[in-house]
Amino acid sequence: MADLRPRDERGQILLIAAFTLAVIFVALALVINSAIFTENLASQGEVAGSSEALTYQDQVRQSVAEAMAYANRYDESSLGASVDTIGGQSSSQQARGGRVIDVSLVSTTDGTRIADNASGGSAFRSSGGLSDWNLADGVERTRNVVVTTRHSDLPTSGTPFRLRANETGTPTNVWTMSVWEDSDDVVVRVNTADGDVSECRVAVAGAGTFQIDVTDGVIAGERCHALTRDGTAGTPMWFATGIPSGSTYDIEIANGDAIGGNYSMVVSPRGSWNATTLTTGSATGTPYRTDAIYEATVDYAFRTSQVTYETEIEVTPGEAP
Amino acid sequence: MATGPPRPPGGRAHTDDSRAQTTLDFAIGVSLFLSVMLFVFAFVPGILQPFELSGEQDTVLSERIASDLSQGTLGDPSEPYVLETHCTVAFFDEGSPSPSRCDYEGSTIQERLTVEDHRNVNVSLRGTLSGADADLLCWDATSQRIVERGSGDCNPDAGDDDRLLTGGETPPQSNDATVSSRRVVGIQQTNVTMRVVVW
Amino acid sequence: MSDRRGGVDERGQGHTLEAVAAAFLLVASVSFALQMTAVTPLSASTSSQHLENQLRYTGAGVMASVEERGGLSRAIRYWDESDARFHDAPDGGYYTADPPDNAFGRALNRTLDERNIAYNVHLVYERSSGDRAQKRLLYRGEPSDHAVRASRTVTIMDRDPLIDADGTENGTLTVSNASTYFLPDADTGGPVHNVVRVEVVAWRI
Amino acid sequence: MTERGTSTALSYVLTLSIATLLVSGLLFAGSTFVEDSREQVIRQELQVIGEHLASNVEQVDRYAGAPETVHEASLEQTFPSRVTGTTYDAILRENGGDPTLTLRATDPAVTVEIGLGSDVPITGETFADGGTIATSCEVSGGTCDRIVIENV
Repeated sequence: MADLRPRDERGQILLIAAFTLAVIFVALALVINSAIFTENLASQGEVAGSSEALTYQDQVRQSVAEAMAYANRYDESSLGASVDTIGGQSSSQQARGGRVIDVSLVSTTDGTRIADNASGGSAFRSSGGLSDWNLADGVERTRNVVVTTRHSDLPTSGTPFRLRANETGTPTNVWTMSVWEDSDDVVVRVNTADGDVSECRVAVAGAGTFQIDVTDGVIAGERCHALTRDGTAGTPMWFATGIPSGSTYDIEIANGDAIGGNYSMVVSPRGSWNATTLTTGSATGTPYRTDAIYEATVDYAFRTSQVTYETEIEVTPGEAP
Repeated sequence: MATGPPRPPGGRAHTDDSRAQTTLDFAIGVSLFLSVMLFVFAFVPGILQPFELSGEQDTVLSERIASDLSQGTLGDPSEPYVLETHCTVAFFDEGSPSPSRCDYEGSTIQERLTVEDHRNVNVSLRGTLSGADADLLCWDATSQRIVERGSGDCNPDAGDDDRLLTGGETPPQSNDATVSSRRVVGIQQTNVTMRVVVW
Repeated sequence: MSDRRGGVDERGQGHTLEAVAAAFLLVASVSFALQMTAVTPLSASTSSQHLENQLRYTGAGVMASVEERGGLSRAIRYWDESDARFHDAPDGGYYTADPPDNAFGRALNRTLDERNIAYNVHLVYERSSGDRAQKRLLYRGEPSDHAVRASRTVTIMDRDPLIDADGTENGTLTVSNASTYFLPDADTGGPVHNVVRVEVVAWRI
Repeated sequence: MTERGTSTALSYVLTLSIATLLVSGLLFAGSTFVEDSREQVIRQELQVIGEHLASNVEQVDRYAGAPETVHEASLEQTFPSRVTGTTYDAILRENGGDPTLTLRATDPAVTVEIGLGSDVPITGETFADGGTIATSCEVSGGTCDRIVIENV
């Protein structure tokens, strides 16, 4: 037999094994690297500033609402200047954070502010002294209806104070809010135009004045579900629910003598106030009306390197949905 | 120099036993290689273990659910972090269909969050409404108000539709592979903490 | 003395050498692989970044829900005219241990102190000259490097009243006519008094 | 000839075959292990990227829902263009009222699907490769009709 190649030519198998293992480990290193990157990617939060676009829009909405309240109370023409100042200061503040903010007033809708803010409060009578009277006719929208009163000024359950909104032309279609006091609880009952009744009872401590925010459904800081959601089906309801959205309604007060304090609301359109029962100047003790801004439309833009968000927001503070 | 046995050139006298590589050398070589091989095989899975990826996306999922619930679904996107009471309470009412007015559909938590049904999720509202420490919250149907579980008026199994504000399976206490995200939200004029746990 | 036929014996040590080379190659490849991957002690735990994201949302959530009822604006105007500082704040003029006794303070206490998160609250506003100023509302110490900032801007109008200790609006004092109030009128001509940015810097202790 | 005669050839063949067997076995086991863990990492990475993209889509949906009129709403995020060596793409499709986001890797065909809320306005199908993906609203008349994803 021929002499085969001697044993030493075994072909360095060990080296090849080591080499293959080496290749495998390097490939594995690549995989580990992307695994680590996956974990890094997983722990990244949202895109920088993406949720701030909406929170900042909410802040702009509230700032413009503050400016509108000021304009309606003191100087109606000041809204434009206020919004520009808010826009200027906001963008300089946010520029530091790499955000570009742009706020500008586009348009306003006129309305009328009806109020009786005699100091120390007075009965809710008309300027002519009527206890049951009409405040406004043909109203399309109402916002920020607030009644400020005290326990001592509230009627007992006998003849509660009533605020009504009935559909123009068909008075039977009426939304009524009745307020009275029952052993230290403020009770509010709402009868909507489509026949639903719901009631809420809020215990208000102390003898001081407190606010019943009718459109927001809050009494002295406590939520009153009767004003924001009817008891049975749980569907939401608000001032003048049940009156078809197309038609207008009249606002009336019944039994105004029974309650004392102040109230104010803003209605639109501007001419809907009742000239016989409301005065124009804010003479003490008598309900009056002044021109007011019902709604402001504002252009809002929020930009960062990754987010672009431009919208037009309508600011109507205190308007139920 | 004494000459050893004559070494014929290319002579056959080189028997294999005179290979000069004693079995000892071979033994050392192979043992060294094998020991390194064993070390490597023992060591490599060790470095791999922390990167055995499982459930990495749970972190992002719980953040997504928490942001979606707190900034849009249970409230209004124009007013983030403020929840609307009715839809929030109805969200935790598993089994009954979702109210059409609310921004979610389906009857189980998974359907309402649009995650796959096998995914384990728990959403709960906690807060300190009275007293010192936070507790699970509960909807008291009689007073239409949100109260702490510990307070007297919360009796979820007493027939009147009081309800504990927690939905989905209960998260396992021991299992550490859960990811939880928290958001502070406002509801009924107060602040509570919404906690989303995914595992 | 090499042997023309590649004698078998000289290569003896070659085998062990080969094994050693193989072993070396193996260890070299493992160490190279390790060097290449960004294996850091923390790389397996991603929780710290996740927790920081939570803190940012917490701060934003507290301020959003408090401001829904105007609580933030009232917290800025919660000023004691005679003491020239926030109501019953310590001498430094800013709160330290316990937060202010108003809606904002209670909300912070309920949500942040509850989960032992330390926080500072600063008010950033603009002076009439246009440059930026900062005032501490609540200060609890130097934030750690994992601190997270959440901010919210609030507009204060010229005739907004100051808030008394019990939370009710002061009848006479407003932000404009109060002599010791810290917030200047940044827009002297117009109705806006100042746009204040409330910053909550929170960190885990 | 050495006394052991054929045994040398036999031992020679034996060691050679065992060694090659060992090496090939090693190679095969190693590569399948690498392939498997690579596919697992790819799946995980696609799911993480998918979740990020889904939260971007939901964020843009909230942008659209918040104000009365929207002029523009878009959000972009930079994702890795290759996932463990393979390219991938993302498809946002209406899927008949139940919108989903599908991510597909090319080399080992890995597909990941993420469900979205049915109220998210998505019609038809839009497509984006890995890398910087912008999620934006197609706005007409002040409302966001459709959320799309595209490469920037």
